[in-house]
Amino acid sequence: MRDEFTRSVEATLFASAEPLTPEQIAEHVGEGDVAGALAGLAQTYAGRGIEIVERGGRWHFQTAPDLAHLLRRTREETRRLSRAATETLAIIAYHEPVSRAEIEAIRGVQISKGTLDVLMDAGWVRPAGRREGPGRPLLYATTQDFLGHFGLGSRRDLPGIDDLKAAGLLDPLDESVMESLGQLQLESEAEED
Amino acid sequence: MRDEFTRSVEATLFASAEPLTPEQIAEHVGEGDVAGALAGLAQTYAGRGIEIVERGGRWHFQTAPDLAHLLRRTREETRRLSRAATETLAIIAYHEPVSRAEIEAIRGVQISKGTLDVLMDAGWVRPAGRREGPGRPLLYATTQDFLGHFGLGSRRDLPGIDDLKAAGLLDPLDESVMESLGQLQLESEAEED
Amino acid sequence: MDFDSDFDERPLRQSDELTLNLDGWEGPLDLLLNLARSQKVDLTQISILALVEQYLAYLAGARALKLEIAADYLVMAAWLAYLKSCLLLPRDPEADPSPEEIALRLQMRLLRLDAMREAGARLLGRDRIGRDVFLRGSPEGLRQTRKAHWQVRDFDLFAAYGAVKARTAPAMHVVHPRAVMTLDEAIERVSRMIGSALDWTRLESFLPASQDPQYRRSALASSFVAILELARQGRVDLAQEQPFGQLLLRSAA
Repeated sequence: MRDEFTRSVEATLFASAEPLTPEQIAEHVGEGDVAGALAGLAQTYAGRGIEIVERGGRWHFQTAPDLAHLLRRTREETRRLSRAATETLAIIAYHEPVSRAEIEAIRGVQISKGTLDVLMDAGWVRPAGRREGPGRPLLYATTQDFLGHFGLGSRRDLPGIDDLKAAGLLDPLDESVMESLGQLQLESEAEED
Repeated sequence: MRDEFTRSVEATLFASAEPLTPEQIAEHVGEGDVAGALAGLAQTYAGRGIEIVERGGRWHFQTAPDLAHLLRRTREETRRLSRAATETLAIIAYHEPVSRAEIEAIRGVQISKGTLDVLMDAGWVRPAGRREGPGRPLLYATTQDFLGHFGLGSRRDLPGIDDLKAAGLLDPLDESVMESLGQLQLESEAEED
Repeated sequence: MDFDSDFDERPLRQSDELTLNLDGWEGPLDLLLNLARSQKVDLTQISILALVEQYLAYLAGARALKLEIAADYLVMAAWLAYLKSCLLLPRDPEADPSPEEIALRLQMRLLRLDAMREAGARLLGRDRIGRDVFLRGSPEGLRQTRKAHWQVRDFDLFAAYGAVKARTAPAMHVVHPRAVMTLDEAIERVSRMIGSALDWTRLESFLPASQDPQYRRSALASSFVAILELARQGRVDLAQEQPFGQLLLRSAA
């Protein structure tokens, strides 16, 4: 492999942006046994992380196909679900199958496209057919993974409204205080105008 | 060289469009002696048409320098750096971090606006903070790309840097030198305005 | 130190006066350095006096040709002429820095600039990527996809549902019936009872007996307003001995 001609063929092929025919290689490296050099290189590289291959008369370097998985690396990062997504997930869980319009009606706020995407990306929500009726809206439901993630045997294990109330989770106190505060502010702002 | 880990390091480095640090390589190939694999690969490739080199802590494959004549595609050379830009680049590289006033004191002339821009546009020079002191002057230093482009393993590989250091030619500029000559000139320039 | 690089040295053509031109120099220091190099010796060995002579002669030549000479060249010329006189005159022991020291500094400056010039040339002459060495023509590239691992606790889920329900539950306002004594009732009751009371009587004695504190408060409030109304009509007299004291009333005479 210290042979000068083979070195030249190797460097030329490496630097080329496109696969090269032996004739094109010869234009760079001059007279010589290009085919022989290529065959020699193919042998040198066999079994390594890089290989030299021929496709339709053109030669190029590539990384060994069995190592392709190294080149695409996925990095997992833990991210907390946003409030909007959490609410949407809860609504789907309690009301499934449910359309987007229904989710919005229950939430009282519109949901963005991304919210459902996130839930489907997380594997907790799936499309569940269409409802027969005007507009045939797409329906959403939860998945097995959803039950698994929350340690639920089935949807019947979701705490009921009474359980939520008993746990104080339906207590509208905070909300109403927030609202009345907000209202006050709005009013005072209106007065200032 | 059939060792799987070395193959993986080889493939990762080969596939990368950018020079990689051993840490970046490890993110792809997993736990292992990346440095050892790189050293082994560097040895394997020594004397071949392509080589594996380290520049400023980052590794990459490149063609062997002695084959440049085969690969230089066109006669027209990449845009030549002006004399002012070349000197400025050298001053920054050998003195970094260095302020604009210091560069001007060494060259004996003011730097035109474009000179530093050209060097920063090429990706060889970057602003490197400010010097605490009167006027808090902005400082300049070279980049990783600078080392890569000029084939320097580190700043220690700058040609003749040890001799220059020993001769005191890289010492911080003597205040009085700045004053005795620089001041005179700066004053005359100020008068011109 | 090797200063004999192949740096593209600007040829000096002092002999050829027609080409004498100051445009080519990047300032006085550049001109000085090139004059110094024309002394054909190691820069550490140059004669500063000779260099000063060269510089002044060069400028004189330019002036003879009536070329425009930039101010900084003239400032340098004045400074060099001063340096020259200091170097030639008998030494003034008081001078600080001494002329020799100033000359040494000038020499250091020339060395410095020359060193950086040579370094620049050597840098450009290195094996440069894209000119002398080449990177892989078509690297596959490394890709990094980020996969989010979504986290939410079951409590957050249930709390979120509770919040939705609480937020959107229809608001219902229920007013519970309360035991009250109306003003009319109070007026009727007080005027009926006052008829027989000619002595000052406390307001409290007109209130009905009740265990319901809410009703008692209502009766007290209504009765108070009732006696004010009756007093206005001149049907009762009111008395209070001190602020917050007992309210007393009797039938008006």
